[in-house]
Amino acid sequence: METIPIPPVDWSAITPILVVIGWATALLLIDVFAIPQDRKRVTGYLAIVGLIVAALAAIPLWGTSSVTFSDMLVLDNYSLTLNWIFLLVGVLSLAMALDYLPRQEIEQGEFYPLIMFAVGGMMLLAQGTDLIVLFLAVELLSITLYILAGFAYPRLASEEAAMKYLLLGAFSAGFFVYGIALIYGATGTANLFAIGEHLASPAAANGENTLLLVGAGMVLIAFGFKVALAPFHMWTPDVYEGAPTPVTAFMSVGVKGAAFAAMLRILALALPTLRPTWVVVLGGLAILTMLVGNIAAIAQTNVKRMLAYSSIGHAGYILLAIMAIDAERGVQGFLFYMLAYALTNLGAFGVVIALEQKDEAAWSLNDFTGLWGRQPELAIAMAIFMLSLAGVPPTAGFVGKFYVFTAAWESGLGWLVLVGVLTSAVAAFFYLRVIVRMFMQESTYVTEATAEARVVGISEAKDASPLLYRGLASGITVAAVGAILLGLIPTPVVVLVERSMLALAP
Amino acid sequence: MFNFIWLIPLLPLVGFALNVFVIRREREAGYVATGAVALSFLVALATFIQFAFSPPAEAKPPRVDLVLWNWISVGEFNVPFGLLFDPLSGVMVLLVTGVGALIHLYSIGYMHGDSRVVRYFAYLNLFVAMMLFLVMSDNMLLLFLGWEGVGLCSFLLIGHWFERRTATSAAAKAFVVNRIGDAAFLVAMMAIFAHFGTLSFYDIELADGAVIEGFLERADEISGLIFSIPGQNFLVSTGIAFLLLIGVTGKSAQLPLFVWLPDAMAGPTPVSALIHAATMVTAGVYLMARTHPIFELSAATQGWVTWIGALTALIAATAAVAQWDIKRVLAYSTVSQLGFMVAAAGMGAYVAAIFHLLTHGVFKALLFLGSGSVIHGTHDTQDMRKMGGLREHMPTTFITYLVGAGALAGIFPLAGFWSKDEIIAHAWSGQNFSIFLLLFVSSLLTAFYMGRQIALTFFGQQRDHSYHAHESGQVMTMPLMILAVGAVLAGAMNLPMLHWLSTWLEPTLHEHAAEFGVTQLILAVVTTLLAAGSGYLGWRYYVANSAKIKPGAKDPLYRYSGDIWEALEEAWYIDRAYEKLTVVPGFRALARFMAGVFDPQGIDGLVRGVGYAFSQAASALRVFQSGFVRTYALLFLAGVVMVVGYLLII
Amino acid sequence: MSQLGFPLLSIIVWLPALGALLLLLVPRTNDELSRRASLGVSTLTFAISCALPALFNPALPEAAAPAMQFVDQIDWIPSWGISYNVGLDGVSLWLVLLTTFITPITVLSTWDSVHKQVRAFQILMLLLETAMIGVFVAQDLFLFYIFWEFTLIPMAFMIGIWGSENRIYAAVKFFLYTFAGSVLMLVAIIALYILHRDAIAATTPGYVGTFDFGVIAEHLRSGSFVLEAGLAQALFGAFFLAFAIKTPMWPFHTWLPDAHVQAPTAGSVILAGVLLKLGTYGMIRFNLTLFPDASLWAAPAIGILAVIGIIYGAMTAYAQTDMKKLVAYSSVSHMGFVVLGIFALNQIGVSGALIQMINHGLSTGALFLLVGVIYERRHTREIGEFGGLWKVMPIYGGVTLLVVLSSAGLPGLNGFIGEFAIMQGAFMAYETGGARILGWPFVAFAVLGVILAAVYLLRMYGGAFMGDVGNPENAQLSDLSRREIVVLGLLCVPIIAIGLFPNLLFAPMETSVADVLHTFTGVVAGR
Amino acid sequence: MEFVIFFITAAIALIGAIAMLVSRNAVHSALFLLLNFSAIAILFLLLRAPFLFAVQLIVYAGAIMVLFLFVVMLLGAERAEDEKDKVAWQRPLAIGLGAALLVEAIFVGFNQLAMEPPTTPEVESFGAPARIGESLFTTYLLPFQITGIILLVAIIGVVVLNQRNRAKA
Amino acid sequence: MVPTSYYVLLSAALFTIGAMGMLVRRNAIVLFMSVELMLNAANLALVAFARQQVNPDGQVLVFFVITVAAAEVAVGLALLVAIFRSKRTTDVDEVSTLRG
Repeated sequence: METIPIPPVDWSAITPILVVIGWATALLLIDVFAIPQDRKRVTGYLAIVGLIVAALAAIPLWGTSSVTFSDMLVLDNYSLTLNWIFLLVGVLSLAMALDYLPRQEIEQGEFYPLIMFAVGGMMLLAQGTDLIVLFLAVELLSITLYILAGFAYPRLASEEAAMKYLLLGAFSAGFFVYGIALIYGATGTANLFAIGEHLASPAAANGENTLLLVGAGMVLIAFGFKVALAPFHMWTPDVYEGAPTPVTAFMSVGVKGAAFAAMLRILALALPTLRPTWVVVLGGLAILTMLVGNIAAIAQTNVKRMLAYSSIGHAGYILLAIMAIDAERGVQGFLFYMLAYALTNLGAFGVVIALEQKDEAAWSLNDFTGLWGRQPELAIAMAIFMLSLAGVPPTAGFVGKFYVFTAAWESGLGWLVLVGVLTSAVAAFFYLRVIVRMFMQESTYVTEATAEARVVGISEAKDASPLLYRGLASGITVAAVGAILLGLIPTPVVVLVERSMLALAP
Repeated sequence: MFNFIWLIPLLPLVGFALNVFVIRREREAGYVATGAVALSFLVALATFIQFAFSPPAEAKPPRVDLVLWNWISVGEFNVPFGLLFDPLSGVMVLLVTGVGALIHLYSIGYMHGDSRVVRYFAYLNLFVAMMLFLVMSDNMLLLFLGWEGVGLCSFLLIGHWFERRTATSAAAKAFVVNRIGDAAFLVAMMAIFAHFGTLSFYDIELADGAVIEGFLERADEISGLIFSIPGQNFLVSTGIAFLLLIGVTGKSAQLPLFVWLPDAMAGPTPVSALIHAATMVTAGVYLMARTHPIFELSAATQGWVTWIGALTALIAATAAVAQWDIKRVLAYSTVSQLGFMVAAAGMGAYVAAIFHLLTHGVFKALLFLGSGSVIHGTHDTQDMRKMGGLREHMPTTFITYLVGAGALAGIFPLAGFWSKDEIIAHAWSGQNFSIFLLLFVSSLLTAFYMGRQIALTFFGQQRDHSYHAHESGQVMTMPLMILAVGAVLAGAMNLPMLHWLSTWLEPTLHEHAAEFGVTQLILAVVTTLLAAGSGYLGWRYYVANSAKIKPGAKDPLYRYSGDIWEALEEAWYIDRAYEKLTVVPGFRALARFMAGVFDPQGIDGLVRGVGYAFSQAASALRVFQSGFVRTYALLFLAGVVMVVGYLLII
Repeated sequence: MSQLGFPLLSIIVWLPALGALLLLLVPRTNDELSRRASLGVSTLTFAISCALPALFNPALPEAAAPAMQFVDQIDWIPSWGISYNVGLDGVSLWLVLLTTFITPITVLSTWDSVHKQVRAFQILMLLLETAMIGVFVAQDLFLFYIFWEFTLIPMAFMIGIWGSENRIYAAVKFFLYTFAGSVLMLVAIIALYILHRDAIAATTPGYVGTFDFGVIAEHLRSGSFVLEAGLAQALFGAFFLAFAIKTPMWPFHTWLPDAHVQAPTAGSVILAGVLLKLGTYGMIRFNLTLFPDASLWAAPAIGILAVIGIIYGAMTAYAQTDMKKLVAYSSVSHMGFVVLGIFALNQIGVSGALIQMINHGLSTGALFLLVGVIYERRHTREIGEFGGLWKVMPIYGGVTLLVVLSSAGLPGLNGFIGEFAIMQGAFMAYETGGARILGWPFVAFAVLGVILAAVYLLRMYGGAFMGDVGNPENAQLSDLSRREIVVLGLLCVPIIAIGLFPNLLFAPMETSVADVLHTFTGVVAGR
Repeated sequence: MEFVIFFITAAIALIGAIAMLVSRNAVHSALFLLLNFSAIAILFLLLRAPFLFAVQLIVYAGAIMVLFLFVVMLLGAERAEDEKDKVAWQRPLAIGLGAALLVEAIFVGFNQLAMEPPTTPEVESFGAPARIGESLFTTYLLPFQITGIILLVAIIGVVVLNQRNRAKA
Repeated sequence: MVPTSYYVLLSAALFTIGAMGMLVRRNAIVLFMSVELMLNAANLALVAFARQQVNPDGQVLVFFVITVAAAEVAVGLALLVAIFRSKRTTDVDEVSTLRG
């Protein structure tokens, strides 16, 4: 029997991924065998350490560029920056979950490694350059999230969320695979570099590309589902509401970022020659997304749902940057926006978590009423996040929008920019409403709660000011300070993203 | 002395400041205020005398110009804060400070015991200062400062007793109506600047040698210039002059803006004397005299001026006939006399206008002060039907009043005879018969209503005994006597043949003394005789009918005239028409509509409508978010079909 | 050009913000201390800012155009050409001073008008001061936009937290309306940046572009950067819309009455005193400087809106029964004058507009303070509730009268100078060739505003201050306290001083205004 | 010959699919799907993919479909769709969209038909299991590893979701 | 030899039927079956194209797809069982508390 020669592999290219996945696998075992049932928090700490180690491990790789695994994986500054963002997202989400899970009495040790697996999937999405790798990475991420979304047993909402996400996720996976099939049929490969080369060849330029176009369209739709572009966004509000809040937070920035990262790579590597075509498609989706997300959020009184719709709106803005990849600031804008958005949105969900009590959702706007009087620090942090999401200077959100809109304008997407700024003006309304509730209305919190308690027969009113745990507090603080600093002194990050070039050839 | 002309307006201003910030006691206030104006009068007199006997050599024609500081200087727009002393402003300054000082003195007695007397004197001082700025300004803008400033003081003083609603609304009305005129004045100023590049009357040499050009001496530059309102061309000079005329009608209470003056009588009587008879209301005439080169460029406007003056004279005179309120008679009389002056100015008889202005200033102040004395002596009675027979209780007042009335009626040889006769003579010699007729009839009516007033007030029996009439104190009678002497002698200023005033004003008004021939002589004799007859008739009739006059009763003449009398009493309903018919209610309704409906429902409705539309859209979107996962898949698929469809079509 | 060797202007900008940070050290409940600290900081800022006119060089050589002084420049985001760049010229000089002057006065007034969460209010006030000064001195579009938008936040909070019953609606409306207005400006800024960069990069490869609008303006003038007419008009419109809403111009004014009526006194004072000027300042600084041809193109239309605003604001003010609302609508009218002056596009008009901005800040600010005085005593602002106040509170009545007259534009007081110069400018707004930009018809209507100002202000004054003291509740009202006298007295001094010596203000701005206008050469001798 | 087999198998596959779609009973659906999968397995054979033929039968038809049937039986959920549709417009719209999608798909298919090269070389061995296996460990090493992780995660997931249920229930 | 496009047409039809199943059926298990049908249709296309290009890569892809499908189904069915325990139904329309 002949041996199969394993081709040479540049392992350094996947060092961060290896650290994350390996650490997660080991942690699974450690958790089961070494961590007692009442000390699962230790697993969480270990997971955080693992992510930080991975981030540190990535530092020496900065500036290097390599393509390996038969051109299926690439390491470039672009993916490194994204990896750091994902790792940051993971750390912050874990920090928030550390408080949340025990309080909700849903803590299980597997939660933390699962988050790490998801982060691993995200990093693979950022680095993958083959459709099949991307597909598998998406599925790794998704399956993890199906489980995480359904983690909050016995809350039915959590399971319903997982169910909806899973069904629709599988549905979109069908389109993904079919899209791959059609692309494969048209080009004979699923590798992004190869597809790009094929399209750049003169033969392809003349011939009909129907198969490829439809296939690419379906793949983009599948990613559009993951990042919640309208009309593929319908799962978002329901899933975001039902999932445990730290998972929602993680999903809202992590999945979006990773899927966009992959989408950008597909467009930049495989389909640059088809830009005139997909600009129309994605442009239409972007307009629809910005409109739907920002308008639908107006009607929400549930903060978690509102944030869900807001995340849809933001997907529209990020899409502008993605479409602007022919301009030099497109990629940069995407990266910057992702970081700004990640900090801000995680922070906002962090505040929601801080208000959430055992068995009681604190997602209604009413729960935010008079927060300024009860927990001023929390209120100020939330105000910063809301303003940043709305894109009001001097916050990270503003600089991000500025970056994205500039990039979009540079690549001739003026009309989309117009829609973008107008919808962001609309969006200001519902962000502002949270601020209004927190600062400008007197707290009727206790009385309302007692009235509720009487109705449902709970003897004691809920604690008017839940304790802020260390993990959550530090998470929110990091996010808030980051959101402000990024707005005031964006220069270091700007420099970072300017150097985060995409590797365009193997 | 010339370098001290700034003291003239400054002294009253200091008096004002002292009264506002320092003085709290009535007695001091009166003395300080009167002293300030009296001092100002002395300075003015000294300046005047020096000007008369050793006119400044450097300027030709002689004038003194003192630039205090550079007021506004933006780009080419350059207006100094400069004072001017020339023959015209000289006589005006003397009138203002002289009569002003007497009225201040009189006020000490009249206002004794009033609760806000310090404030009263402060305003009075401020008024004098503003009036002095008006007449001493060397440019339009500073003139306008005085112009509006006197309007403000008028507002403040009419509203002195603001607890009375009538006083408050009269004050506001005076200010607003004046503002209408002022607005036109403003536009006129802008037009002047736009065309001449300056607002100074005459060339001014500044300290650094630079010269600000004046516009009056090169007014000809705009002759023939045209501007157009769609469909119609106008002379620029007509535009400017007409706008100035509107300003004049506001300030000098001419048609159609005279309505504020009768109401202004709600203020204290000395105020009526100073502001609403002697000085402020004549500012319009002063303005026309000062800017006559502009008016002379526009024959059309001059026609308007003449007609407005003459018609005002007649209408106000007829209204004066039918008043019961002693002050309202004088108020309408003032309007009427101002009409004479304006008509004179319109006919180009600026000297006659100024002459009449000066004499009228004296004798009308006398009359008002006299009426104040009457009111004071009868414990705030103003209705002449409640008076009667006062000559026995108030002899000084009676005699001085008689002198004043005679002067107003134009009885030889009192001051009014000379000045009014000059105007009528002008109308006659100007071949303008209708104007002459209007003025002539007005002057007869003047004599008539003064006769009526004297009969009602001083003759017959006291008809109401709720008060005990008494003569006023010396501090009030003294000014009366001084003014009475003035009313007798003021005509000497411009006696025919001598023409002192004409000569004096010639450098400013460029008008040679009028001919005085046989025609004029005959005319003078006829006028005065008829006036005397008319006055006698009025007096005789009301003395005869004095028994029929009771408080609340109608006038004996009502029997003959019927409702026309009411029309007269209401000054031909002009004021009523503004109030009730169109202008005011229309404005109010429109404003209410805008504030109550159009703004909140219309404009803001659109704004809120945008918000509402968004919230509706949001609710609509919720419908799709049904919670059924199959629906989500449906929309997903719809998206797929559209995207793929598009990709297939291209 | 930092002729001083130390960053004077930056100190003035950031001192209040620093003070706001320091206020965090003050215990939350110690109201008195936080008020005093805030007063101290803002007064110090004012004192330092007084050095600006003293050191300001009114006549720089014409070559250095647009000539900014006290410039501090540090690279911020170099690869974008964004820098922290502040500077001052004659256009912004007095507006900065107005801001530093009004702020301590407003702080002083909070003793009487702000009773809850005092520390937070003071912090917001100081932050707002920094932002407002920042808007006036920012020389970088990006920096400008940040300051511009940031002014919204403290103000919205002030209205929303310390306002009266309907405060939330007002705060949200204020925020959203102005925010929505300025997003288009953001697009215009981006577009301008890219257009400029690409134009310059055509001759200078590798040019990263700049947000320094001084540079952009210079390139526009030198012709190395040419904007196509239609594009310039669109950009002009985007900028103008943001400024028009802030100003607010008719018909974008409806947020103003709500905001004013609901805001606490101190908020209204700042809003009317300074915040509205951001809009008109922007028109001069950006619309006129960057888009001269478009300005010329749009001037008649804008003039019509301005005149409508003048009359509309005045008439609507007339029909109000709430004094604060009346004053608010009067702002619409007054700001209409300012816009009219700006788009006269000549020296007199623009200078007049600048003066009028200062004047409106002083007199309307004072009016709001005065309304606040009576509101604190009676908790109502209905004119009908009052009468004869002048009798009960003579000093109050007197001060109010002075301010009312200033607002009505009585000559000798500040209001007149601005209004006159504006109308004179509009009257003479003709192009060199003789084509009319605005001209006398505009003035003919604008002058109605002068009349109506007297009408509505006297209606208020006559109704509330004159007449008899009908309502027994008013009989015992106490006159102004010493602090109130100081606050109002401080405002009255410039009201009179500017009326008599406006050249103190006009002189330093002359060169700068001429510089802004050097592309427009309106004629003086009219027709 | 090949054509005949193709058409028969294709017909069976279609019938199975449609029957699955319209069956009211979930067990029937599962069985029809099984039929469809088997038909596809045969088509794989026709397409020279013997390895996949086996995988299809073993994994799909064998493991997955049994799992389905097992769950259906376990939950007794074979008749879950008796009452009326809650969303009235769902079904008509779905049919409309389905038709549109079908039209588009057929369009794509015919497009492919037009583009297809006239002849394809016959190579018997390219789909041999050995070739596939070699690919998996060389070219497709990375995806292969990821697949492993996915399966690991899936296992954890199933465990987490059910272990917990047992613990709390 | 059967042209590739025949297979593509067949796979397209099967794919559509699968997608329809997702839209019209309410039994969660049947929904999963529909998804499996869609994946199978895609697999068929992949294999057909692999045949056309004489390239085994397409078949390798199918292998991965089958694996993923299995993993997904496992998790999905586990979830379904969990839901069934509390809800006693597999009708997805019954699981619609999150909405709006």
